[in-house]
Amino acid sequence: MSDWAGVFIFFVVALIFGAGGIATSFLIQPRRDTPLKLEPYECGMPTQGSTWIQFKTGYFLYALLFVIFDVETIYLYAWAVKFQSLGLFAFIEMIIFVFILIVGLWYAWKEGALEWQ
Amino acid sequence: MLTISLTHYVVLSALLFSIGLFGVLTKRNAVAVLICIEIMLNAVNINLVAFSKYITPIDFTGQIFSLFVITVAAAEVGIGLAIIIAIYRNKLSVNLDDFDWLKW
Amino acid sequence: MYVEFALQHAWLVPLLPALAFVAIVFLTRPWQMLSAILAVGSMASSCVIATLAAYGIFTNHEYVEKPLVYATRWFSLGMPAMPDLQINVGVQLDPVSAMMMVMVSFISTFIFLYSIGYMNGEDGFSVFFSYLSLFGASMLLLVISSNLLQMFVAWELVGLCSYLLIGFYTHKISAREAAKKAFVTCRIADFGLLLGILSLQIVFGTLNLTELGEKIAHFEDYTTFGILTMIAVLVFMGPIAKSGQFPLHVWLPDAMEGPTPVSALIHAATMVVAGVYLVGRTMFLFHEVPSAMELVAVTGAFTALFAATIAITQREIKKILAYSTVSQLGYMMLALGVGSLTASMFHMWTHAFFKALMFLGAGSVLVALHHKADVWEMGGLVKKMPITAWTFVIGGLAIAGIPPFAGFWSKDEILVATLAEGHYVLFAMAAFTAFLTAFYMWRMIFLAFFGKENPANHPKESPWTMTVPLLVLAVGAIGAGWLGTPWHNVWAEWIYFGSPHHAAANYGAMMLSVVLAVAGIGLAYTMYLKDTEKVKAKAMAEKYSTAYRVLVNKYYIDELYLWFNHALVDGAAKIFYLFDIYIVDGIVNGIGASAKVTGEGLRVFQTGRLQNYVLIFFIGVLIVAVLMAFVGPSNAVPVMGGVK
Amino acid sequence: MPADMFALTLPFDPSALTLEMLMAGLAMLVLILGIIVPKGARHGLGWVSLLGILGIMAVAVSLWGEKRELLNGMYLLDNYALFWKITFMTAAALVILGCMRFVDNMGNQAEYYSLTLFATLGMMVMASAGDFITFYLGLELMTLSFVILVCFRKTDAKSVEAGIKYLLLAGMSSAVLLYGLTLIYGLTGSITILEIGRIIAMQPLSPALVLAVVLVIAGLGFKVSAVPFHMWSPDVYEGAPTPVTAYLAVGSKAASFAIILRLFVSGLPGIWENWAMVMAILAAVTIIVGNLVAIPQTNIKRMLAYSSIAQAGYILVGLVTATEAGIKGVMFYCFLYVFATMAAFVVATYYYNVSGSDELRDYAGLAQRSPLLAAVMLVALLSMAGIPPLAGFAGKFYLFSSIVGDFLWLVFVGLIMSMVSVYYYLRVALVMYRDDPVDATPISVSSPVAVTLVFATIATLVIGICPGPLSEVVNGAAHTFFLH
Repeated sequence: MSDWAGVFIFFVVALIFGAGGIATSFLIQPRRDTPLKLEPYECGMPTQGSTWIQFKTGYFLYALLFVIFDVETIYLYAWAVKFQSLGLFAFIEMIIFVFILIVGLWYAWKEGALEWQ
Repeated sequence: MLTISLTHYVVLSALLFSIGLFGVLTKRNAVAVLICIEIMLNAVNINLVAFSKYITPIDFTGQIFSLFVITVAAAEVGIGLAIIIAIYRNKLSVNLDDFDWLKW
Repeated sequence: MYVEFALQHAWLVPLLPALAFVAIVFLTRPWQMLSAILAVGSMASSCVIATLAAYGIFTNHEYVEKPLVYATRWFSLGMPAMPDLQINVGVQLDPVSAMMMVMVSFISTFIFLYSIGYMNGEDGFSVFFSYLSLFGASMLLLVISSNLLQMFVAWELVGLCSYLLIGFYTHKISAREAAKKAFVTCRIADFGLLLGILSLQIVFGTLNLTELGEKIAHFEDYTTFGILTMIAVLVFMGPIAKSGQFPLHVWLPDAMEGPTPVSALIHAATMVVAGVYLVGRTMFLFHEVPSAMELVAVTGAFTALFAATIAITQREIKKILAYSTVSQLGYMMLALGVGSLTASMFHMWTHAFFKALMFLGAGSVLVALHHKADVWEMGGLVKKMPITAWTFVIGGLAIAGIPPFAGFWSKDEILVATLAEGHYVLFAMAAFTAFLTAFYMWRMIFLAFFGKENPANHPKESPWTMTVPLLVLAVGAIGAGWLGTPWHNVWAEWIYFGSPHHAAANYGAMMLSVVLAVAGIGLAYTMYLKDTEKVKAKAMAEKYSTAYRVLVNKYYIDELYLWFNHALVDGAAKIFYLFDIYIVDGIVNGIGASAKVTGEGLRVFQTGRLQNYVLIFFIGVLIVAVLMAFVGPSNAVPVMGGVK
Repeated sequence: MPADMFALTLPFDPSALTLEMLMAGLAMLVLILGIIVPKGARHGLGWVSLLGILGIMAVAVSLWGEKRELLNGMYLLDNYALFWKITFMTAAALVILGCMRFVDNMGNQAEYYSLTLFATLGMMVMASAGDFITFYLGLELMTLSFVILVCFRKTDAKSVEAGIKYLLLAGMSSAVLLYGLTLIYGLTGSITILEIGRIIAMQPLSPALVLAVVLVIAGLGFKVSAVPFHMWSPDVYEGAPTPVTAYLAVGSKAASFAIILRLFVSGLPGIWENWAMVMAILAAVTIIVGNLVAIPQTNIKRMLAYSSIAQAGYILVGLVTATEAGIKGVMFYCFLYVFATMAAFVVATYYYNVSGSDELRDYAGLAQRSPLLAAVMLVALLSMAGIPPLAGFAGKFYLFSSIVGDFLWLVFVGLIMSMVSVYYYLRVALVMYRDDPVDATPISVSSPVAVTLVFATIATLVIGICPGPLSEVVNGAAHTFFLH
């Protein structure tokens, strides 16, 4: 049975790690929910407005497109390194692969994702 | 002298996985949860690469697998961010605690 | 030639009404009369085919000895564990099923015809006929089934139809409750039946009635002999509920909430006799297990007596009839329990005629009096409704057991059979029940049809669609019993289990039952007709007020269920308050309610919070891990091994 | 430069991938058509997708009996995989045909249909997957397509909320699944399922393998929504647009079962004793919880969600013994489950279009407004409840008869709970048939929907009354499963 100890320890630790953190903070947190206590800072100027600083969503769209085309290079690298030995079949495969991505880009373009709003 | 063995990688991966899990459980921000899931996936990648190196050093099965995992993770992040934008437009919040319309 | 056709195509018998059902639902619903004609026509055609087939069976002695079975494969399992498991659908024709087929289709035809008059102008006229057709079809399917699974399917269909029909007046809350009660009670019991059927499959590897009969007769595996008892008891659970035996009879009287033709159909020809029929069909099983036979006999006799005592004090015409049905079903069970398939089926046959007759008569009265059901508010109806009244009297004579009416012969057969088996206590109970039957039936007849007219009523005779069935059934109620007179018992030559069993005429028993019947009628006459002010009746009720109240309240069975639940609720309030939903339907609904409450409880976990879900997910992982670790190879396989 | 550089040498035979390539091509075509075709004409895309699927189905049928293995067992084409592919495509075809009007109301038809097709492609890849990479790619293609479909009505807060929940939970569960898979890879040095099966059979059981199997069970249990990994499904089912819910409930679940069977029966039979009991318990708990929680539901989609959890429990039963009979039961049940579920959800979709509500009480008197919708719903629900002679009964019969010998208690659990399930299924029937409608105007059912419903209902009836032929086909398909 000792073999199994490792598995249990793993789970127990995982559980304690996850649940324990929440539980501890719940147990030891002081509960004085006065408006003052709920302020981010107890002294100084009262905060005004949201503390969130937001990017324009346009950035997100670019980021999304970038991520996708960035990942594409993983495959292009692997293919490029072995280009010579892989031969025509891999070349055709890669053309299809890029074509599919281009359709995606075409779609994004058509939908207006590339225009700055 | 300490040599780095497979065990170290596996332990690292397990730790990373647990950290990611902890984040998923505790973070209130949807983007942060998404990031934590990525951490879990990266734990998987570490496993894959380590196993590939130590157990099947001749073929690169694990490494190729990890490439696919990375790709899929990227797609997941892409979709996740897009949804988060949409949900922000709906609710003006990305706090997961606010997403409990659907229950019971 | 026709007979040959009918024998080969007996599957048409249930199919025709089923087709009528489909046609009415999908095509002819907007045209009421057409729908009704379709229903009646299909049932009448079935009746013709059934009669021809029965003629073929009865005239050919070969079939009496050995059932005519033709079956086709429904589905089979191509698997190593049970290589030869295959489920058939088929038709089994032997004297018992042929008789039932004729009875069901004949009675149903006339009840359908009657319904045209009765349901005239009601909402959902066509729908009603579609349900009726489906009901008839299911019952006929049940009757001709060649294997138990098919029978179970039909059994469930019958239950479903009864649910639809009892609750037909959907605007009445009581009707909906009654429908639910009927359905839930039967389903609980069906669970036992299903387990029994499953066990039969596991133990004997077949569900075909003929094969089962052979295998069980040669079942000598004494190590697992107890299993037969268990199976028999499980199988008997289904009939207990379906045929309204004590203590699951509670749904039957409530089922009166449906339209009267439905009551007639349920009580006379279809649903309730299904239980008796099932026991009759699986006689080979019960026959092997003496203790199960005892159980059947005692349940039957007790139910007969018990229901008869309740019927004495009831006031609503249909309630009285309902309890009389319960009582008569008890007789049939008693007959089965003492091993006389002949007597049981014979009584079922005669009972179908006179009970259908009386229900239809009651329906006729109810229509005339605008659904005023209390017999004390009737009186003197014989002058305004002669056909209804006199046919009802015939029914009353038949059920009371006055020769030469039908009920006399069959009841006599049961009494003789009980006596022949040496069950003296049961015989005494049955004989006393016969007295009570005569009494309460004639109490009702005297109160409703004779005596002083109630000036508040303006009855008039019903239309021909209603009276014709009454007349036809009255002929049946007179003559149906002549098939089985002790001197020339054709019946016993056809329908028997094992070998033909022909009890010699027992004049003593015959005399006794006539005397008892006459005494019962006489007592009813003195108390309710001669004594116009009903002084004696009231005095009796006052003198034995405790007993009277107990009877009026049906032995407080419903209240007992109610009390049982309340006791639970009060006694263990905090824990058991969960059960406090629909107490009236007792334990039956308690199970439903507890399922519901558990559902509510589990639902609380569904908080809608994503992270709670993640947490539960990982707790699940942990639990699965523990399971995997502890449920090692050694104890992985059967925790509760197979029955075999 | 070598002379043969441009010689076309194929490392494998691509014709084995015909179906997948056709499906990918169809999905791309629909997407491109969506870009080219003007907005007004895009409702024709549904028909394009439908005809395409039917064509691919015809090809799939013509491939019946083929048996190939690509790249050392990375990709398997056999009757087993073909049967599943046909199942998925049937579901896709039904959902497209039945819910066209709903999609037209939603807009963005091109995206919707191409994503549906991509999801189908993912499922088809899963059915053929012979190693972890193929399996993972198929799974994620399906899941991610579904995530987008779930939040397709992006202005509807419920839909988007369901989407984010599904994405995060699915991402988390696939991380767990992957972690388990990598452990198996680490222990055996292989990612090919058949090879893993051979290696594990020779190894003694190690704790790490147990951990790996637990994580895999959790990850896949999530996909089929087995209790306690089911928490996502009611929320997601309720929030998603109804056609998506339908396809999610059917397709995603069936595809996951296809791969679970491959993984557990081909890959892990060596430690069957260890996971059989766990599967049995999971099945029992899933059946119990699914049915019980379905009882108090008031939203029809939520009720169907819980009912589909219970159905997943029934299907899991077939996995427990890891025998041919069990596999056959799973395949049979999944196939008929397609029809019953599709019928129920298409009715729900159509009725939502008319009444704008998914609440059970708004179904009052549906039988008077549209007998067809009510009858189809009734048949579908009764089939799910396993009332003979409908298809669900035959399916349950096959499933449970595979375990009658060793796991009799599970049979009892299944029987009792299917009795309980009748309670809430009939409640819907009661509301539809007994109560009076608030608004009694008849509902006219458009012909594509009527065709879908009638087809699904007839299939349910036919499979129920005469399960023989389908059973033969499934037997053949289940048989090829063991021939690799």
